[in-house]
Amino acid sequence: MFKKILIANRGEIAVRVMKACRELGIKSVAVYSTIDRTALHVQSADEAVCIGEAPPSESYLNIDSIIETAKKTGADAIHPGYGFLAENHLFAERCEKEGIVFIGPTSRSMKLVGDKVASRAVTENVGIPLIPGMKHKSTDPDECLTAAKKIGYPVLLKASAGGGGKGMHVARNKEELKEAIESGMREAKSAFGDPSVYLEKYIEKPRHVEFQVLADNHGDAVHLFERECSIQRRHQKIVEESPSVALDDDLRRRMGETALKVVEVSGYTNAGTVEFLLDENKKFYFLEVNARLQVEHPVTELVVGIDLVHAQIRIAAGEKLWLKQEQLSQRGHAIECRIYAEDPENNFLPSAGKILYMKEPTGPGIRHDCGVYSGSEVSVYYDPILSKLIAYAPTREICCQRMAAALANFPILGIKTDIEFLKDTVNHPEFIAGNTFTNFIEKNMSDWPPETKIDHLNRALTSAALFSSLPKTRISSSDGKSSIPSPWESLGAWEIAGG
Amino acid sequence: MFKKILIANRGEIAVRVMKACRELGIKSVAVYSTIDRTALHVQSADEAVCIGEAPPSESYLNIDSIIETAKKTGADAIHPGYGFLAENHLFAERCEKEGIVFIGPTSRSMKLVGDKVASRAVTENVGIPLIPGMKHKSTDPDECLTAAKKIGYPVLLKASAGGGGKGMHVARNKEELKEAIESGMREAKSAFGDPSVYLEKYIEKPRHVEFQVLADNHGDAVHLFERECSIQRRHQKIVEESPSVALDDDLRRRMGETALKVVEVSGYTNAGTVEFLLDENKKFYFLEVNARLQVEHPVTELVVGIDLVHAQIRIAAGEKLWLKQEQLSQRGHAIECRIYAEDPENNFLPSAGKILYMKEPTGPGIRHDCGVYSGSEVSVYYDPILSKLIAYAPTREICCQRMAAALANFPILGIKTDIEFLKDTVNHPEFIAGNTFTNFIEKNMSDWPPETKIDHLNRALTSAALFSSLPKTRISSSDGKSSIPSPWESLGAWEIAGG
Amino acid sequence: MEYEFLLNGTAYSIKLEKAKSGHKAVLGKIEIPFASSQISDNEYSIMFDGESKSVYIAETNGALFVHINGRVIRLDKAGLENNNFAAGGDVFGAKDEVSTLMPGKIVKILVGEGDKVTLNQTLVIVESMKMENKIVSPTDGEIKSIHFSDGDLVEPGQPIIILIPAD
Amino acid sequence: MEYEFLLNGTAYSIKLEKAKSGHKAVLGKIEIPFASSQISDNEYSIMFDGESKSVYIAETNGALFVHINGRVIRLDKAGLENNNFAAGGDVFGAKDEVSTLMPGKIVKILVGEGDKVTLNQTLVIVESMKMENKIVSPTDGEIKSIHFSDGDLVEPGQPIIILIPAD
Repeated sequence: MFKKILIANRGEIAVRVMKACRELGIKSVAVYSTIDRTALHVQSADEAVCIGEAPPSESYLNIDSIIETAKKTGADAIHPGYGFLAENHLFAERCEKEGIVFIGPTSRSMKLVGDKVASRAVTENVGIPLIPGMKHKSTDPDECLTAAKKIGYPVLLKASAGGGGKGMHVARNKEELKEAIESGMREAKSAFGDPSVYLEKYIEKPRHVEFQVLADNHGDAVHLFERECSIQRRHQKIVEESPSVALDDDLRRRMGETALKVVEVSGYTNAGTVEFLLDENKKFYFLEVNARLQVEHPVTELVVGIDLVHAQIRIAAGEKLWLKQEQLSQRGHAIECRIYAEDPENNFLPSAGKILYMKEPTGPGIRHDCGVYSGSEVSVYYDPILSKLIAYAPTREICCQRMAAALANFPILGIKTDIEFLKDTVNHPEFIAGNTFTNFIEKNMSDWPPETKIDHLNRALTSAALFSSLPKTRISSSDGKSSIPSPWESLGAWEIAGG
Repeated sequence: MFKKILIANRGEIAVRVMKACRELGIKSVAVYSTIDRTALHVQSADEAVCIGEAPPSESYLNIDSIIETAKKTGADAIHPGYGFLAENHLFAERCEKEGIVFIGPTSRSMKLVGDKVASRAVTENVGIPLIPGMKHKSTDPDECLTAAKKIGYPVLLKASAGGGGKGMHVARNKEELKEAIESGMREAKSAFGDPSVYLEKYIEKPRHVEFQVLADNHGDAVHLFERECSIQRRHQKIVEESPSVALDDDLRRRMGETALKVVEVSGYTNAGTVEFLLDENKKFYFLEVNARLQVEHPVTELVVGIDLVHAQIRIAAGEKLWLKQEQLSQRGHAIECRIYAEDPENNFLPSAGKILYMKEPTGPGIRHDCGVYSGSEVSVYYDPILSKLIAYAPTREICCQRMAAALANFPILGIKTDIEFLKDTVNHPEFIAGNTFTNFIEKNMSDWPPETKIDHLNRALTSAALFSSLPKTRISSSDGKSSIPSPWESLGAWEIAGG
Repeated sequence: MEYEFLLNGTAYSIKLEKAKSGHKAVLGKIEIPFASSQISDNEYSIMFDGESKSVYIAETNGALFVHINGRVIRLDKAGLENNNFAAGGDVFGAKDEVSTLMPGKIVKILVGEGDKVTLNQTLVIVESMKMENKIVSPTDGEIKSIHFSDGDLVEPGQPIIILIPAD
Repeated sequence: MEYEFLLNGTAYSIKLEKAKSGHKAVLGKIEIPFASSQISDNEYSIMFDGESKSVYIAETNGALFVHINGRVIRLDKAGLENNNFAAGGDVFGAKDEVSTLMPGKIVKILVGEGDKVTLNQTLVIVESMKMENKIVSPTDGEIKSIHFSDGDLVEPGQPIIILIPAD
């Protein structure tokens, strides 16, 4: 087993991986950018090394600096988390070259599944159902327009290298497509350094259903059943659950087998996710493989009763798979809500700033994977995810109520978050009824937020007056940290961590 | 289903029950004593009513005041939690008379199982294995001494009405027994109002294994497998786990069947626990039925995947049991550590005072059922339990590591707690090896605490100096609440709650 | 004690007074009796006619964030200018200005000086946190002046475009 | 800056100084280099030769509670008398006094004035939080005086019995 793992990430996922390392008796190394010096992931590690300035390209995407740090600290493996370098096959390849274990798939299979067009080809050959679309990626608008005509509107434009909805656009006619191509290519370039895009048929009112898989380095693989992630804004998931209300045992079995076939033909190893679209007639289409640990992995952990990060590490260390498909089963229901620093009243625009006060939900069936704390600064430089709230219960009905209750008592003050929006989502009759389609938010939440009731406003005003009536000393410390900078904020010294 | 439930308890269990009420769409009413006005359970309820002064006899044991409050607030059911009135059959009977549903067994079956001597008689008839002991309770020292001679030393003396180890003493000879009888009867009198005690054979090096049962009001019952609770100090559990390493499938099945037989012959309903001693030769003896929700119920919830408080409420509301024995199974491993305000270095003497700072553990597989917060006062009047930390993992090994890691990062400052002691317990090779017998602590922890390492002391001193070097403003607020009393602490007004 | 707060520009004045049992807040004709206990610097347990509520409050630069019943209401202390965007403020530019709420990079300005524009027409695309955000016209009108070019970095509140509203 | 703390009666003196990289603490001959960031009033992230540690600290009446590596160490500021039992202090009575650490009720006093007693002999039984606690003799010696009777309530630190230690 590894002695020391470097976590090439930040926020809640870095903290979560470090906890797993501790549980496995492995030392952890945090890397951080200059503005993340007091970030939670830095506090959670056994060692912490500053690897560059705030812009991701200079720190969390800085391959040389990260590899050098791994060597300097004697880390024998690197966990990439999600985002940043997690699906960068050049980084995986570099690790392989440097003799550092990359906790994830091989660079070869990552490269294959990372290229949507190439992976379509491979999977199509073995008869895996696909959405009609372009045969190859393109940077030529006219080519796209011609293809769109053949496929038929509406069409979905995606960044070829993309993920997480970045660079994704729906176009219902030629004009919309022209605009979409232009900004889609721009976004693709800035997010992934590759402007190529491609087009496919846009499926109306689908569900997003994905299967978690685990494959060892010895040819053995299992799937851990599905997650439904249909609740999305800006093409990005914000609520995920398992099981999906849309699957019966037979469909579940067939999709699971398909997922394992995808793993097989792409020679995929370690933890991965096979994404499908499920249409209204229960017909499913393979979308892509996410060659990483998913943000929403906890719902699978709770329903199937395993630890996916432990599994990633053990598989990367060469262990043979200890799970047998027939021993695996789903029990109960889990829902995850992603807590983002963003403003649902303003097109989910990211919100940065200082968290003046936060109180984490706790109690039966509640799990909170958190990357921030009262007093931490949310920067504009990184993805605005703050934490993930996960609820588990014997039934979906209770799980919805448990989640709603936890969200209702989860104050984060000082920045905008989607907490209230999420609460009203899981409380929505259509959500409770399981009518979860990818258009859920347009369809059901467009009139959000509800108007503020006068009683509620009056109580808020009363509370504000009460708060203001208190001695100033107390208010001055209502902000987690005093304004007086500590004489002991000694910065450069952190770098001795690596030494 | 009930509209409103009064929770006749305080601390973590009251909070936990209130959360369950919210999840089931039921309003909750907190009752509190004058010194508990700012206690967490008061904040967690929809309504809160002060029912008397700090001494339990005037508040949490004050049946008239509680019944009156239930009527005043329109509560149609009462949940007693554990301790206080939970196993007082007169209270259950009073509820029945007043037409308020008592969430627990009927007063009749509670009275039966609550009287150890009577319950021995009933169970013995149907061939349930018992520990040799006195045939009836007694208040006559000489009678006890004669009985002890017949049973043979060592003997265990218990309060007949007792529970939770109060009034329990081991005597290895006549002299020890004399002393034990005297103080045992005193403790029994003050704790339960009944000085009667009784004697039984003391089994050396046993394991404490108990089975959780659920029985509806229609004659159907299931068991939810075992909890092992062998780690005890002062005859009180501090670490509990499920499954028990000592049980194999056959023994588990036989003990489960025995537990259900006990439930049947005593006409027991709702949630209960059947306690056994398991000796070194895997022979088990029935001890008693705990006619309440157990402190350690969460380990069962995590391993079996159900919610016991929801189950209690639904059963009390008259629902037929929705679980079938053959559908129930154990998955993974769960450990609970009880966080007490006490001093393990000083014979676990309770510690009262203000919690200056507390940070709750969170993250994968961690559940914290908590009754306090940074700034709350721990009073000398009540049981010193602060919270319960529960860890769940796929295997016992990982579960131990997860629990140890969580305990290591769980600061409670200002009062003594058993957190460090618990951490060293679950880290102990003998615990990890599963050698958990009721004498575990005498045998393995007598040399606790380990000596403070000089490095550790130096770092603590450095930290203290650093802290002291900071501007006083900050230190003054290191204590959760300012010393200046709020001009708005308006006390009497709380009573309008009931109106 | 009397206090004044702004909610989206509207001012509310509120008095706290002793009541026969506990205290009351007076808002114009409305009276709200309450009783309270402070739990910590940022947490209060407040009793509003028979219901006990946990209320969480924090303040920065005259902006109060009040969490009650699972909703956060931002109230600004009257008489204080507050443009603290970093603290999550949602102050919108005046009707004749186009600015952004987040620091970012101007990807493309879609209009020229003198152009006629209509309400909600996309004028500028700004990228923040890897997301493109369209900034739309707050009004029908005409472009008076443009103060940035494609590729420029822009700070919250800086006017990117000045408009002449049509009336 | 120099500070002095007491741990179980032993005094430790410590200086904080600038070091070439970050800072250092000086305890007699020992030098401990460190770098730190404050996370909140009670939480610090401190780097001790390459290891980053979360340290939690709170103070009350001159008693500092320091949580590091999963252990709490209580340090008392030198020069301050601290008998704050309510804050969990563990101050033991002098050798010639018998007192309790917790408020409670005296259940039974087992000795009389003039009795000879031996180290760890049970002298008094006090009930606190429903538990009986035996209070034992801190020394061999003789009972000089008894200041309470069965059933009395007793506060922490109040001498229940005065002893004449044997020597």
